[in-house]
Amino acid sequence: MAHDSLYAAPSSSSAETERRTGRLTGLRGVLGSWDVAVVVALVVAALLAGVSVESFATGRNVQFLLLDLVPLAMLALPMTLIVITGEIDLSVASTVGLCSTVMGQLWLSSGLSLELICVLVVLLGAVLGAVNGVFVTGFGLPSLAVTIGTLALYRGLSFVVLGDQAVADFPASWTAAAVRDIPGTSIPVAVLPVLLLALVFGVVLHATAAGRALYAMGNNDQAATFAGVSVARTKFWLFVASGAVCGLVGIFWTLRYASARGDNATGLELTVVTAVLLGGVSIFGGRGGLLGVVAGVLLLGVLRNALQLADVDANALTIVTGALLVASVVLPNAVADVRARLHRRRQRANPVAP
Amino acid sequence: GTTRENSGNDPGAGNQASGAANPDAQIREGLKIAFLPKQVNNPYFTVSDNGGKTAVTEIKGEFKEVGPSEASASSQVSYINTLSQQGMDVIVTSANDPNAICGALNQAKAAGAKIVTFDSDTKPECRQIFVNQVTAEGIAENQVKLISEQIGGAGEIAILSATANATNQNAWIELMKQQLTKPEYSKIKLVTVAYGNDDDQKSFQETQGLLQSYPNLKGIISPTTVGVAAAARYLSGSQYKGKVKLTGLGTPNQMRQYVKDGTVDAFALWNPADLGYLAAYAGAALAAGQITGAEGEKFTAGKLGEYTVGKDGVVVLGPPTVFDKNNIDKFDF
Amino acid sequence: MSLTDTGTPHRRTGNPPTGAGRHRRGLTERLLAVRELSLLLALGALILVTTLRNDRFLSGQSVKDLLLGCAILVILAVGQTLVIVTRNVDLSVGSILGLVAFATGSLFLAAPGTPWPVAVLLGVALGAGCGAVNGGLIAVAKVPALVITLGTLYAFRGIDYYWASGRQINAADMPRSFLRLGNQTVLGVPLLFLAAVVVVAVVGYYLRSYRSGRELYAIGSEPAAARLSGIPVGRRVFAVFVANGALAGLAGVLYAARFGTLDAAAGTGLELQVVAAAVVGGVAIFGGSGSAYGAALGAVLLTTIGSSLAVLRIDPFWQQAVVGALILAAIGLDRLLALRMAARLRGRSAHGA
Amino acid sequence: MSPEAPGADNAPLLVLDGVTKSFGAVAALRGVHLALHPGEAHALVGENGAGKSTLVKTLAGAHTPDTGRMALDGRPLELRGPADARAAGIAVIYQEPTLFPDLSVAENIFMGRQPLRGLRRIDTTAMNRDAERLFERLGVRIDPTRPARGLSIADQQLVEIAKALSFDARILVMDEPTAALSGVEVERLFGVARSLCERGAAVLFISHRFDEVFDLCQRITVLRDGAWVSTDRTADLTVDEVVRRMVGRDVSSLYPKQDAPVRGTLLEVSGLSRAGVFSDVSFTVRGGEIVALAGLVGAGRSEVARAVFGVDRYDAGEVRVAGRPLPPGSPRRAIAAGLALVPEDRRQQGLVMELSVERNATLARRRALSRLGLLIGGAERAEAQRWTRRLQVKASRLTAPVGTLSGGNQQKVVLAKWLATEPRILIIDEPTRGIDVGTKAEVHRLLSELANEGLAILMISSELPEVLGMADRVLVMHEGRVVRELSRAEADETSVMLAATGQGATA
Ligand SMILES: Nc1ncnc2c1ncn2[C@@H]1O[C@H](COP(=O)(O)OP(=O)(O)OP(=O)(O)O)[C@@H](O)[C@H]1O
Ligand SMILES: Nc1ncnc2c1ncn2[C@@H]1O[C@H](COP(=O)(O)OP(=O)(O)OP(=O)(O)O)[C@@H](O)[C@H]1O
Ligand SMILES: [Mg+2]
Ligand SMILES: [Mg+2]
Repeated sequence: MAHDSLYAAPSSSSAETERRTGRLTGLRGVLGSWDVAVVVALVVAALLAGVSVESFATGRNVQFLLLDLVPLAMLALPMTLIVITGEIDLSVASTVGLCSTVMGQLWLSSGLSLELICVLVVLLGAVLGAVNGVFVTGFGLPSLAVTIGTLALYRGLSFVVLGDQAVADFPASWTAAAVRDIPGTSIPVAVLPVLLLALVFGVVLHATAAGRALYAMGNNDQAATFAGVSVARTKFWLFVASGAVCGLVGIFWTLRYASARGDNATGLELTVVTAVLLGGVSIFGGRGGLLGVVAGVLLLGVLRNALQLADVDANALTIVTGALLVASVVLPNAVADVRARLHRRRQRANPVAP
Repeated sequence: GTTRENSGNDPGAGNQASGAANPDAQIREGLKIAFLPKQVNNPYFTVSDNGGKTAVTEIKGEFKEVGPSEASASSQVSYINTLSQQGMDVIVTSANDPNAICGALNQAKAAGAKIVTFDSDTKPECRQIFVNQVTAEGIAENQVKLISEQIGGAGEIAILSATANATNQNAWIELMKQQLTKPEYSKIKLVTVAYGNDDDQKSFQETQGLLQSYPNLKGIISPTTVGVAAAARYLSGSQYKGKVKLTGLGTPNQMRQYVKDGTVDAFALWNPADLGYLAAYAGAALAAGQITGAEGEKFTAGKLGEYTVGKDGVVVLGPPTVFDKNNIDKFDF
Repeated sequence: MSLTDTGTPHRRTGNPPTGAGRHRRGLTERLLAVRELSLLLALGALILVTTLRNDRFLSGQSVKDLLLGCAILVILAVGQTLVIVTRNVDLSVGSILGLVAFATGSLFLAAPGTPWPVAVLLGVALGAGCGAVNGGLIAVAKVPALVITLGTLYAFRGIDYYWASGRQINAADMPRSFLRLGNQTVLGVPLLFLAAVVVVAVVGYYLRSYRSGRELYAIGSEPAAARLSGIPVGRRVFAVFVANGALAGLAGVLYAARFGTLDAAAGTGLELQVVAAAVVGGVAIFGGSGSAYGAALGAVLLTTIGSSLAVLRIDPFWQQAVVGALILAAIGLDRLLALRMAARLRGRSAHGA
Repeated sequence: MSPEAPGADNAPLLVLDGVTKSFGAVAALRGVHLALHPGEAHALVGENGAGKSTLVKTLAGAHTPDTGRMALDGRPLELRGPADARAAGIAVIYQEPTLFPDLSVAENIFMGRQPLRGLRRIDTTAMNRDAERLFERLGVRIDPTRPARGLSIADQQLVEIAKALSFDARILVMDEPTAALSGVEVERLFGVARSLCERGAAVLFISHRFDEVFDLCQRITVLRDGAWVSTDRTADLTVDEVVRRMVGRDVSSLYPKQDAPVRGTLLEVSGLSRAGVFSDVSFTVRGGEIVALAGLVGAGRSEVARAVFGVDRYDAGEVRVAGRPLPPGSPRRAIAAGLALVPEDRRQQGLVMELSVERNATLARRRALSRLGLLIGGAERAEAQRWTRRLQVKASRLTAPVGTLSGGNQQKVVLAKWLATEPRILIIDEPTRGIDVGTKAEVHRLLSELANEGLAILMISSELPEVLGMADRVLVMHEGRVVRELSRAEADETSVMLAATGQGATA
């Protein structure tokens, strides 16, 4: 997604700028910022669920909830950065699938040690990400189209790798480790690497020169180039990072479910994108933050878990996810619009003397 | 490092039934029995879960059906966790993956739930009872027999399966191949197995591909409800109608039209409602302590009568029903 | 004061204009034609290779199957083209199709005597209604289409699931006259395919030859400029989503007629295929260029690949991978063409042309 | 003074009365009056950010005024959108070109008004023919069937002009249409505008070039800080008077460069070529020196600058900075080596419109501002403040998106961004395009100061007075080659002009 936004080019129309700034200031006035709004929504949802849904606020449930969220959270981190630069990676779930089946195939037939296999799988993920990166930055193709292509390609390859088999005989010590808790708590160990990654991505995005460059290129990659940002190189490495994280998720997925198969993580890409957008990242790039995304991931998890516990139909869950996503983009704009209209009316009522 | 050789895995550590069974134990009222199909929204499971509901109502228990809207193992895991969190007495499930949901099932078992699988099994050690709709041998025998009768005992046939890694289908296909080695089928040649991914359009296309690739094809076996319906639809609208025979596993409602218009002579299926019904009873029997899942134990499943637990905790519903022009109108599912 | 270059010949930025009145195809159009031609060639090559391996691939039955198989995707891809050209995207088409298909089935269950044209109209109307929800949210609340339609992808599907609640509607529940729509042929050509051809022709011609059609390209090419030149952007985008919804609705009804067996999962995952067809057909994902003809050819190509892989008995596991590779190849080709055109434009405007 | 004064000889065509428009806290227009008379060209002048473009957009229906009335032919006029303005016969050329890159030039011109044939279908042949006729009237040759993508800024501006002309509008509004044009095109444009006036249309013309204003217009309205200051007949005004009203004080419109000691060679370009764009370009720039790159629009000056800076690749040649070769194709290395490039197109190349003034000002310096890889917020702000203050950027806050600033103020932010990198070599492309007189002098003073501090400055400019006033040496380019080098003493209007048009060139 290039700097020229899909819906309306920034800056070129001042009406548009007016609306956007209106939205920003409006939000800042009402809620502080979108990040804060998502965090508040998360806290409210968790409190409500804790009070009204039986057995929500138990250690075991927290463990289940967090374990379910690990892949989503991991994938959302690099996705946030990619979307901020104005690109998108729809191939993440397929990359996870391919990494998982390759891990299974290697374990099944290569005789290599599992430690080595894990390293190889992360490398494989990075390579798959690099393929996306080459197509997007090297050949200058739109990432949406490229990753729809690799979405199909990688998923297809993952069926080619393992065919109709499922590899399931991973050592029990490893599969157990994937779901183990931090001693003395009901928080899964797997949360730690997620936190670490979140910290790394957060610092890079918000507190480094590279992070600034990401926002700049998300808004206007030409201006970023003129300011000495290596746009292509940065995006390339982001795709590589995304791929490597997919490799990690592939390993986690395989071990957690003790099963490597071609259809692992099918359809996860849409959930990841949902979480990122819910977290306040603009699909056109240039806007959003990591805190919001992490809160968005948790919000999604809490809602799903609570609704499941409350025996809400899976179908209703589908509707809720969709509605949440729509609301997350419509509401802020609606609020800003109403305020702008009120403002104008006030202005009309008492005009400035010439 | 950890390699496959030294990892010390012991696949197929049989089902260890704990404690002793008490055949005379009473099923208490208010048992919480949950059905977790591969996917809600799948008509087949709607029917079987309703069978389960009938049974649960008979024993005055609490019935509940939950499940993911897409057939994936990972979302099943999260539902199993929720169910064990809710303190279910019995979880009756059909596994999307024999291994992936094992961990969650074991956790649920540890939390006190009894686990029954139906339709699609997990590894035996992850559940107490598997209610099998029919033995794999039974299916294979039945399907091969049906097609052989229809094509006159000679000619090329093909199989149109579901997804390439569907456990059931693969087991059946293996056994069908064994059946075909029997002398009475020596003139029948299985040319290929195609996969329709349990997707209507894909199955349709695959059927089309089969007929073009194998001009001498005489018959198709499609042991999956989606596949057989799609194949029937293709055949009924093509020049091959009635010439290329089709059989498989399908529901009477889906296939009625094609049986009547002569596309299909006969096909088979068990009664999915009975399957759910039996699974619910098996779960209740487990919860009551009438059985533990050990071989040879007996329990009564309401209107279906008495069943015996077989090897590895498997209970078999019975032989499949064959549907044809004469009897199809008696069924509605 | 600025530099004055009195006395120099006019700066040239293009070819000297040829005589007025002579019909010329613009550069812009010629590029599109090249794109469509390359698709046709690819399609031809594919059919040729498959036929060489298996001559039944071109038998009457098989061609009929091919045409039947691609009709629905073609209709959806054409609708999607309308949307993508305006720099939007509609990911909810699969869900709309599913919803409408199930609704059509339910209609026949509730009122078995309904004549089929009524069913078609109602289906199209329901689809248009769904499209209006999308378009309304996007145009009124001014939010990106990708996000909104990702949301309604879930929401419409959820409603569909909820409604169906695991039920299935079978061919036997629908009148024969309706089901025949899905299979009937006119002079050997399936009715369904004819419907698709009509849709392609109408939309394709509209996009090329009508002011409002051209305005869609303008909107996609530079939305802010479109607004400043007085194009009613909001209204056009809304209309485009309604039209796409209506086409998805039509596709849903045809789906019901063709497949006969309906549950709530009809059309799941179709959205990516549809977008892929449009992209393969040369519709630029960022709007402003592409044609309905190209998108239709893209859809035909994708379906043909599906069939020919099945016919060639290529390991089914490879199929998805091939489709993915094809998408990459197609957008790569587009890029190549664009680069060559850019180079040509530079050559033209170079000095002393 | 009433808006119709002085001496309205005919009834005004269009009247704006008490128009107010604010963006949040910024009052862009405060009770502005304007009356456009048929057959007259009317100039609107004012400093950057005075509200000229806002007024234009209000006239165009793109902005709804907060208060105030508009009247056309004495009847109240309410514009709900650009379409209404068109319907009312108002044609607008915006300050920034608004073309559709994917569509053909002809379609760009006639969008929404394409000639039709039967069944309301578009008549492409007629459309292309009409476009050709328009270009003939303007005396330029642009292929109407080519896509608008890839047109140079000047050509884009010409297409915009053709578009506005095609309306046969009663009111033609032009917001700095000449900023990117050279003499011929400006003359042609004026010719067309005059003939429109003769046919009874009214023209509203905005420019920062007073020679043009005085050449074309019969009346001049001055805006200051969004408020109406005066409307007078051109004949009653002098340039100095107009400037005083605009700025509120006296300014010298030019600030000649002070002589600075010339130091060692900092930038050395030899044999630089890029196929089809420029060839065999060689020159040097020394510290303390301002070298101007002059030439007609399209001569390839910007391309050379971009190639030197590493944004574009080149096919042959070498760039040396202080004796060391600069690797091609990497703006990052160029910045590290001490180069800065103020690009010609601030909207596309200079600024990230959605980011704040502060972020933009420090964007090119973000690495230098971080410690151990982490950015320090305070240092960023201080740096931004320092430069925006020095350049007198008018912005409500430093955290406001830079897109909300007026054109000239945006240009200052671009300057701030590059000066903040403390370069040794400053390449500056059209430094004062769209900048008002007061600031222009300020920019010139600044450039002179920087040269004094030892910077090597390569300045590209299409404004001859600027070139003659500022440059120590003038390099003249013609069709991609440097055809002439003139010392300060040799350079005058004639010599530069002759070389630029390729006559009497002795390279
Ligand atoms: N969309 C907007 N949002 C907020 N402020 C704006 C917007 N557009 C213009 N402004 C502000 O309104 C004022 C007038 O701007 P305008 O663009 O009309 O100036 P101008 O006279 O055209 O200047 P220039 O000569 O530099 O083009 C400026 O202070 C500018 O920052
Ligand atoms: N985007 C582009 N695509 C193709 N050709 C271009 C493009 N931009 C410029 N050119 C061509 O490159 C040559 C020089 O370009 P340009 O007009 O920028 O020169 P310049 O001397 O810098 O003029 P300016 O006064 O506009 O800065 C011209 O022949 C022009 O037509
Ligand atoms: Mg302006
Ligand atoms: Mg230039």
